[in-house]
Amino acid sequence: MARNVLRRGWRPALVLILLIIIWETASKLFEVPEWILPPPTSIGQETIIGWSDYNHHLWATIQLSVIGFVIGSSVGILVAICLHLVPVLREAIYPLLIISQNIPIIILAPLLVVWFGFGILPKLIVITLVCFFPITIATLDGFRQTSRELHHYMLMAGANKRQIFFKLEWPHALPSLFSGLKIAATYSVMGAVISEWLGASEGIGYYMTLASSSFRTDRVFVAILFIVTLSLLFFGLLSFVERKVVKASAQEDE
Amino acid sequence: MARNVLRRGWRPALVLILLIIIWETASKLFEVPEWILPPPTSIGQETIIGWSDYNHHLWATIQLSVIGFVIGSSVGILVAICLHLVPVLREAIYPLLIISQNIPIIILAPLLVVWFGFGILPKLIVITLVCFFPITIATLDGFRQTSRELHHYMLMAGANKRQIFFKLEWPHALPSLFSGLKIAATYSVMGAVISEWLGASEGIGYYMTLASSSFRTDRVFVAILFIVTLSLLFFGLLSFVERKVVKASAQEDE
Amino acid sequence: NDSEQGKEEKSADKALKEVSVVLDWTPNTNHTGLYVAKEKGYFEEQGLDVDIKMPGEAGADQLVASGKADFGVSYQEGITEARVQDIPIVSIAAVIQHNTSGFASPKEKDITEPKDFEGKTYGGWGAPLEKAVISSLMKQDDANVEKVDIVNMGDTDFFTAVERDIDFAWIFYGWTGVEAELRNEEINMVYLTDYTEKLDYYTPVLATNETMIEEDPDTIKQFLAAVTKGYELAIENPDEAAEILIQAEPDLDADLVKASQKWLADKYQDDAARWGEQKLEVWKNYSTWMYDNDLLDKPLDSEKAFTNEFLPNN
Amino acid sequence: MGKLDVQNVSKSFGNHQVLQQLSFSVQDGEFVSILGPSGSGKSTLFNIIGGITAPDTGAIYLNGQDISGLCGNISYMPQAASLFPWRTVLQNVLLGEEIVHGKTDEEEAREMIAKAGLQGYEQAYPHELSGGMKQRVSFLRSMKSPQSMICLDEPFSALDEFTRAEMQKWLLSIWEKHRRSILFVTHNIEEALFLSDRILVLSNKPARIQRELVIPFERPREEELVLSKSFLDYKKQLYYELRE
Amino acid sequence: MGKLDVQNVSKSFGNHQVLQQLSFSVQDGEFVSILGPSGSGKSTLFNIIGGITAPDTGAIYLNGQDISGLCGNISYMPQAASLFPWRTVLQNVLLGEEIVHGKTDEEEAREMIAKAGLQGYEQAYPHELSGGMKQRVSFLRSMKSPQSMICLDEPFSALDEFTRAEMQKWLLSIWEKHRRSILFVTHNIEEALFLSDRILVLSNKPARIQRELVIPFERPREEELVLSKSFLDYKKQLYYELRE
Ligand SMILES: Nc1ncnc2c1ncn2[C@@H]1O[C@H](COP(=O)(O)OP(=O)(O)OP(=O)(O)O)[C@@H](O)[C@H]1O
Ligand SMILES: Nc1ncnc2c1ncn2[C@@H]1O[C@H](COP(=O)(O)OP(=O)(O)OP(=O)(O)O)[C@@H](O)[C@H]1O
Ligand SMILES: [Mg+2]
Ligand SMILES: [Mg+2]
Repeated sequence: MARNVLRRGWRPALVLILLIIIWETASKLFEVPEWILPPPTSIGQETIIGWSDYNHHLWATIQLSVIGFVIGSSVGILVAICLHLVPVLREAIYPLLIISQNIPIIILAPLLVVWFGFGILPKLIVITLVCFFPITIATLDGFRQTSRELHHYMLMAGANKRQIFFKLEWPHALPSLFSGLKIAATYSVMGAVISEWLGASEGIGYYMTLASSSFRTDRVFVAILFIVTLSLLFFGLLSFVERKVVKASAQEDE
Repeated sequence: MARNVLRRGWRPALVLILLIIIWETASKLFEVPEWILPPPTSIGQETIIGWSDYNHHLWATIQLSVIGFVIGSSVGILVAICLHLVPVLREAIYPLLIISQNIPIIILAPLLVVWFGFGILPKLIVITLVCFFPITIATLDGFRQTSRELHHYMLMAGANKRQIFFKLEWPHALPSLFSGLKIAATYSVMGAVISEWLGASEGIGYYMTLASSSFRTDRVFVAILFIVTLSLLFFGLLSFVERKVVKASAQEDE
Repeated sequence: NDSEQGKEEKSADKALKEVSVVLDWTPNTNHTGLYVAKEKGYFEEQGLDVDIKMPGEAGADQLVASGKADFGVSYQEGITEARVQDIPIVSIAAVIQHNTSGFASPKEKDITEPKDFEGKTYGGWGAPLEKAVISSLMKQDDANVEKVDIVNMGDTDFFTAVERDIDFAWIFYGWTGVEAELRNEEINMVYLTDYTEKLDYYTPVLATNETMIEEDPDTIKQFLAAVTKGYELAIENPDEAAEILIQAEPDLDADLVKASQKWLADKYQDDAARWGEQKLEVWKNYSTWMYDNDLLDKPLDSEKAFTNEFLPNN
Repeated sequence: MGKLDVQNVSKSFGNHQVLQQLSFSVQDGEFVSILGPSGSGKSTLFNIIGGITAPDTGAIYLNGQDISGLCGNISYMPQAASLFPWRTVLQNVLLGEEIVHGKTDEEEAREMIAKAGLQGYEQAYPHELSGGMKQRVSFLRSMKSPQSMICLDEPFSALDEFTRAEMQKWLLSIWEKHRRSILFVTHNIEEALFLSDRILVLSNKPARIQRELVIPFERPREEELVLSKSFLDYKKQLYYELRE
Repeated sequence: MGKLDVQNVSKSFGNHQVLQQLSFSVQDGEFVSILGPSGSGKSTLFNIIGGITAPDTGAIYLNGQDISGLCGNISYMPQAASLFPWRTVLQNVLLGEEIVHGKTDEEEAREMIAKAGLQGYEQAYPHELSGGMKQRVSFLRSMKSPQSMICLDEPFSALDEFTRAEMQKWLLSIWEKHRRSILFVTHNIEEALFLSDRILVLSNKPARIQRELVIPFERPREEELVLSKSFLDYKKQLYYELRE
């Protein structure tokens, strides 16, 4: 496992390091003002110096995004399953899914706060809204594309809907499901940050807006650093789980 | 075609109408103040009355989101192809894709403005960033899941990379590509609206923030109405194109 | 952890009344009085347990109006527009007596009076209000607003905007202006109040909703009593006040808070008899100006928009 | 109990008629083979019996009950192996039983796998198998399914003569023990003769029953039968029948 | 020109050895069949010749050139039809030629389709075909590919005896005209005898060449050959050889 990560990880790491070096030299060379784009060294410095100030924000956001992602993906999978198993529902509700992705946070925020207060609930709703959609769409497509032959076999063998679902459609849709999960994981951290705009008193999003409003660009970038790191972590974790879970088809791939 | 739309469309239409009726009666029943959640009738009224005021905003956003979607999906497909054909690139750049989805607009906006000014370019960049990601991920997964047997045949027959790509991987990935395109189409209108926060003097996003800052909640909802309608339209259009393009596999599905 | 324990103790020893305040956006020196009152225990003395919140995208006015928050930080133009739309919020204190906002530009652009706006590019957020304000100022100088190129710069901040394309923008001197001082960037200011009385409106103000006024006037009184003490401390002792704000919100930039606090100290009360007092004339002037400039659908009933009733009499 | 009646079944795809007024029946415990040219409609017939394709006219009865359009009444081995790529050989073999009963008899499945010459491959995935091995797994799956009526669509086409002969013998021994009814599609005349009680010869485009042949050889049948005179006579007869 | 040399090829999957030191060659224009039990490694051998599986030891030469690991030198018909579901029959048939030449001869393809009994199905998609029809399309695809060496993996296993006989005759006529070299896997002893110049018998686990048999029947071969005494003798010989 560790060796594996090393073997696969060095290339992206190299690219990142290269980018950081270019960024650093560019900001030195063109004398980009720190408040527009601070050089990586300043960001690094602030990351270390400010740790004790912001680490509770970090935990808050991690918690929020993990819970949000778990709920969001459960909802996403559940919705996909329901829509798949009940075609009438699917036709009727599909447009609502799209609508749900097009309600701007600016209008949703006051409504959510007015209805649910400042607690964690409205925040979770926002993350869920962000996360569930790609999962639902991808999983639905996965369900739809099962092999015709295997489906025929299942029918002939007298499988009921539940059996067809669990023995054929679900395992077949797993790769698509993970495709959706990975997209959603990438969004979940930003979703959490956005949800913190719904009145929060801690979290990376909160930290970032404060930093931005007091013109501390370096801190804004520290915040971004963590958002990005978290997303990469989530993504990596999911890819790992994917490799474990979708073992059979992974073998088929090699 | 028209009959087809009618036949498939009545169910979602029914659900929408039902929802609107519930909304209307609820807002009458609980006396929800108009400035929190205006009833559909007020929104409808404002939609009709205000048409001459806002229709140019509508065109601006349609234009922006269509151009943005076209560019965004081209970029998305191109990136997917590059990453697929050059595995080294793929490993190295994949994390950057995720990073690109986690740079908050709040920090991107000033950078884009400093670099590109207030023209259409930074807006298109924002929409592209929003759109390309789901397309790239979905398409990549589509490329990866080609049938082992057909791939073997192509290799045996002496197909070069280009042939394998065009004759096998591309047609095979089409359904996944469309899955990504549909997700992206759903996001593109919101992407355009968000990009209008980067300084615009027309567009639905602009209209909405103005309405919101002068407490014209009904107008905010008119804006949402159009955002939603546009998204549904885009989505529908893509589903239609999908059915035409992925003809063979659609036949296999029926 | 400490503050949590503190909270528990507080609610344990006496039943404090829970009250919430939403800020207009991120915490800044406009809000110092609130933080001082909270940290110094002035609220507690009045029997209140105050929770200060950032509204984020939710927007303070709607939250106050709907009763989700008891008090909020708002602006006169916001309350004016809101009341015209029948949103029941009322201003109960002016945080700063005079309008400290104005049009700022980097020194080298050489914009020192409204006349100089001609041929320049203004970066705003796209509200019709802006054009009306600029027009009003320029009329005093016999200049023509049509010669100004007005660009919507969205969320972009002043410093970023003037790097490119934009020549001048509308800022609060107490925050952005002070930041410019700290950065040693020389800027020219054209204050609204220097050119027309009508634009000397209150910004920001504290607000509550009509239900609160009807049903719980005592709480408002208690709240304002504590807040007044808070702002008075900020007036007398800006350094200590700044320290308190920084303690409460360590993520703010300390230098900026200190400098800004110093600059604002004598602007809170200024020439008024007591902190927070509002004049009918100011409300009338501004709403009339707005109405005349087609910024309101109907005239405002100014008397109902604000009240001095709950301010402590000293 | 498994008595199948196919009555007046017709089927067209577009304006291309595949089956025309097909009627026949399989008695309880009978072994019936179908011979017919490629593309004549044998797999289509199976799909109709299995309930996943609706006939244009006619009906299917099992033990007197109309099962047209009803699935799950027959144990079925499709022409293409149709194994589940994410299931091991053992899991694939158990699938049919799993669907009908919920529970499975793993011990018996292991024995059957060994008998089919696949010992050691219980935990292998389908992509690790050769073509003939896949076909045997698919065959085992259908034998392990508990329905009393079995439809086999060219079950041994990918096997060499010896493996084929062994599977045939084994099939017969199972069938003689449990007396399930079998409907068997093959292109191999000898195979049909060796196994069946009765052979149906289908004509081409549209498929009708061109000939019905009762095979009187007594059971159990020995391998030597294949070399007997009457066997060769039947073979010739079928050969010419098919040629027409 | 197509002279194939397989030299000392071994292959294991895990610790299960499939091919052991296999060596043989196919002369230019020769027709060589491979007989062997199911799972013995015939398809694996084809994959190695085709260049998509690397042998553990040994090498493959075509006309003296080492082609181990190089693809595209042989025209290949896989054991499973492997048709492209989004291509029509005609497009599938043209695929092999398309890959090698870029341009295609549609007229000839149509003729071939008609000869294979698939007239009227040019524009059909694979899912509309029967099993045997798919196999024929796959066969046509490999015949239409221009390489001088053709590897066919059980090309007629899903066909009835008559269609099979026709395809055999047709294959021979094409082969006699163009004299491409053919390596042919089958489970049907008669088919191997009827078609081949030489037959290789593979042993099982691990596969070695157990026997090599030169078939001396003169060409062109007539159908009656099958009934001749010497044919039957050869058949018996092979039968016992395989049994071992
Ligand atoms: N889904 C379909 N759409 C159109 N035509 C079809 C479809 N399925 C089968 N056919 C046609 O029906 C005919 C019979 O097909 P079927 O698969 O039943 O043949 P078969 O007897 O099983 O042949 P084989 O021995 O080659 O497997 C063929 O001509 C085929 O083209
Ligand atoms: N990818 C693989 N992984 C592991 N084992 C494999 C793999 N491919 C083939 N095998 C094994 O190699 C052996 C030979 O397989 P192959 O497909 O070459 O047999 P074959 O001679 O073509 O048999 P058939 O006549 O049944 O098609 C089998 O035992 C099979 O299990
Ligand atoms: Mg068939
Ligand atoms: Mg094989």
